[in-house]
Amino acid sequence: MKNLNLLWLVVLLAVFWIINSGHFDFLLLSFGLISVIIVIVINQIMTRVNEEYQPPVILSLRLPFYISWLGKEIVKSNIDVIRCVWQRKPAIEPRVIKVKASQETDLFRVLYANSITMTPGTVTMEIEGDEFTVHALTRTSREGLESGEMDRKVRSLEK
Amino acid sequence: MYLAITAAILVVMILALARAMLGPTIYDRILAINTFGTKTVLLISVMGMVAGRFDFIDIALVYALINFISIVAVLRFFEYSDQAKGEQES
Amino acid sequence: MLAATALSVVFMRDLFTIVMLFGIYSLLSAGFFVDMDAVDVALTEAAVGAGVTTMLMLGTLALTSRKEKAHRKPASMLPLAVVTITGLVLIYGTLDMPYLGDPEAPVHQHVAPRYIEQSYDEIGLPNIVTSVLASYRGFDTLGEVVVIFTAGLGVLTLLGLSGDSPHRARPAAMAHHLVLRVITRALIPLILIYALYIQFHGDYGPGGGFQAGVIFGAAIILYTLIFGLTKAERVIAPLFLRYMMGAGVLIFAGTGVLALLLGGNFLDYDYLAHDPLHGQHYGILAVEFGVGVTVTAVIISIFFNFTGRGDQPKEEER
Amino acid sequence: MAEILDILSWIFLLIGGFLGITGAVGLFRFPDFFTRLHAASITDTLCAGMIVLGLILQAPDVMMVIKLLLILLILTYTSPTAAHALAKSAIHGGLKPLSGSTEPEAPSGHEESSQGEPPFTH
Repeated sequence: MKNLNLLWLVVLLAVFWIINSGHFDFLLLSFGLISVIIVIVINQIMTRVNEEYQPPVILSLRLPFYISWLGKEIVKSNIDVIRCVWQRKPAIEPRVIKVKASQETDLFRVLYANSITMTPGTVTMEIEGDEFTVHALTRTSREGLESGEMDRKVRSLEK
Repeated sequence: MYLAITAAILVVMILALARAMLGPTIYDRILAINTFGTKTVLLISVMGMVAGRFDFIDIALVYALINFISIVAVLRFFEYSDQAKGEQES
Repeated sequence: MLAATALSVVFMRDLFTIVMLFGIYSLLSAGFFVDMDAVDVALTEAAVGAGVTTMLMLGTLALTSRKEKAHRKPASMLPLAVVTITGLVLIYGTLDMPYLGDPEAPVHQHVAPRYIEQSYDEIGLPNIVTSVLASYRGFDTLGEVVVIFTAGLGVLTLLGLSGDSPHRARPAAMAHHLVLRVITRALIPLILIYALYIQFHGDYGPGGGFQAGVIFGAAIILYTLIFGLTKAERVIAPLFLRYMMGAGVLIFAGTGVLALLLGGNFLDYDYLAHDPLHGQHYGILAVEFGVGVTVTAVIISIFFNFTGRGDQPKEEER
Repeated sequence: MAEILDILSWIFLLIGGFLGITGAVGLFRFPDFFTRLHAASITDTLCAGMIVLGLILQAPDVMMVIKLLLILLILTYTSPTAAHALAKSAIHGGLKPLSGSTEPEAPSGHEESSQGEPPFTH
């Protein structure tokens, strides 16, 4: 697992360099190699000092589905919040609620928390263990979250 | 057309700036400044498209990163200096 | 908008807000530079002005108090008068200046056309700014690097070489913050490689040593903010930083001396390779690398010292 | 074909601009910090997405598309994180969110008065 993460990082860095650089002559590619090595070295030191590097890109066949679903949710909740902004009397109903997160690893909990924050209308305020404290703006956003659909989707990504 | 978009982003930036100056709590100000930073990234990208130059996108990218780092820095120092002295903003 | 921001900076009492408004001011002026097509300047302003300056000021604020002391003594008219007169003189001065973009302007008559027309032939780099900075004006840039080096040295002497004193265990600043921890841990390698990309592509796009150094430094600062100073110092030892500071200047000067040894003048890159164009290219890359190393080291060590200072009273309270 | 892309990109850009303004207006209309956070998250997510998407459709070559996508990626990583960090530190700083009322005016007045900058003592 450890080596796999490292390999991921190398690939990621190399891709990042190439798409940024766009030059393919020998000099710049060798600079790219040097840069990747420098970053890997620093990253290894960081790993030793505190914690494992976790690649921000998750390989899962379900990921594209999740992204498109999330995009749809974002659009839906955006429309909801926009209606609130332009209404003469905003129908807002701010509440603080607690939801359970069923994910096992930190990475997926963070993914879940950030997905909640990204959909307008809900913001994760606090994470304590597997309990998220969420601030919800409207009733629809609150109910959408309490149905636990997003939680299940992120959970299914984890497997 | 690009002009319209630029104008829209500028309006957003001015509103955010006003919020940053009015903002009753320090968090409102930080929030407004975060919004402002995001809009600057977009503005620079749009301007890069108008000028048709790559380099602008690089700047926008640097901005996005720097903006994030500054927000984290502001929060960290704010939280620290606040809690250490036991005083509360709101 | 620039003016509005500047005015509100003057009238604000809360120093935190002022610092943040300074950040906005830098962002705005960077936007202005982008508008003027000065991409390199804009990049520097974005990285230095908006990012690092803000962080350093915040570090200072953590040392001192948050509010400006309200000294409400009757403001004397003298400063105002002096400022007004200076302003008027400056405005009078600009009357003589050619209009913006006027081809007859002396700036465009003197060395600029030579730089613009011949730099590609003489140096072979698409980005003129880099050619000018690192090659034609090599001496100036060397001077700037030395200034930065001296500044770093000055701060180190003033704040004490805290790296030598044994640290007590300091609480990691935001390590309890799960989201921030995971996200920054994932982002930092990307920021680092991006900084290196800026470093090595200074000859093609905007960028180069200064900007790259700042971004690299910012990544490490982010790490320090999240995981605490103690851990950051285990990643990059302060002693190593001090070596880096010196090494950067040495690389820059060494490139110059190398050119001298190979039969040219000081910082005359033509002699570094058989082909003058290649010589220029290698010379600039080496020099930029030196700049980057020094800037990174100076920024990180200044920041380490500031936070080191800021964290100590906290421990005593606990 | 090119024209369709063009029109599509303009639609995206215009929606983006509109969303941005909506978010900014929301910054002013919503009663307290936490509700404003939601307004800001409109501008951060969909508005940025729309504008970048619109720009991508206009982009002259692949490099530009990739870099714009990179910006979008970085923004989607950082902006929720920043929003979350803000909310968290606001809670820790002792800011109480409004809750339970559909009438924003009444609690807003009371809440704002207590949120005003207090006289500072050191």
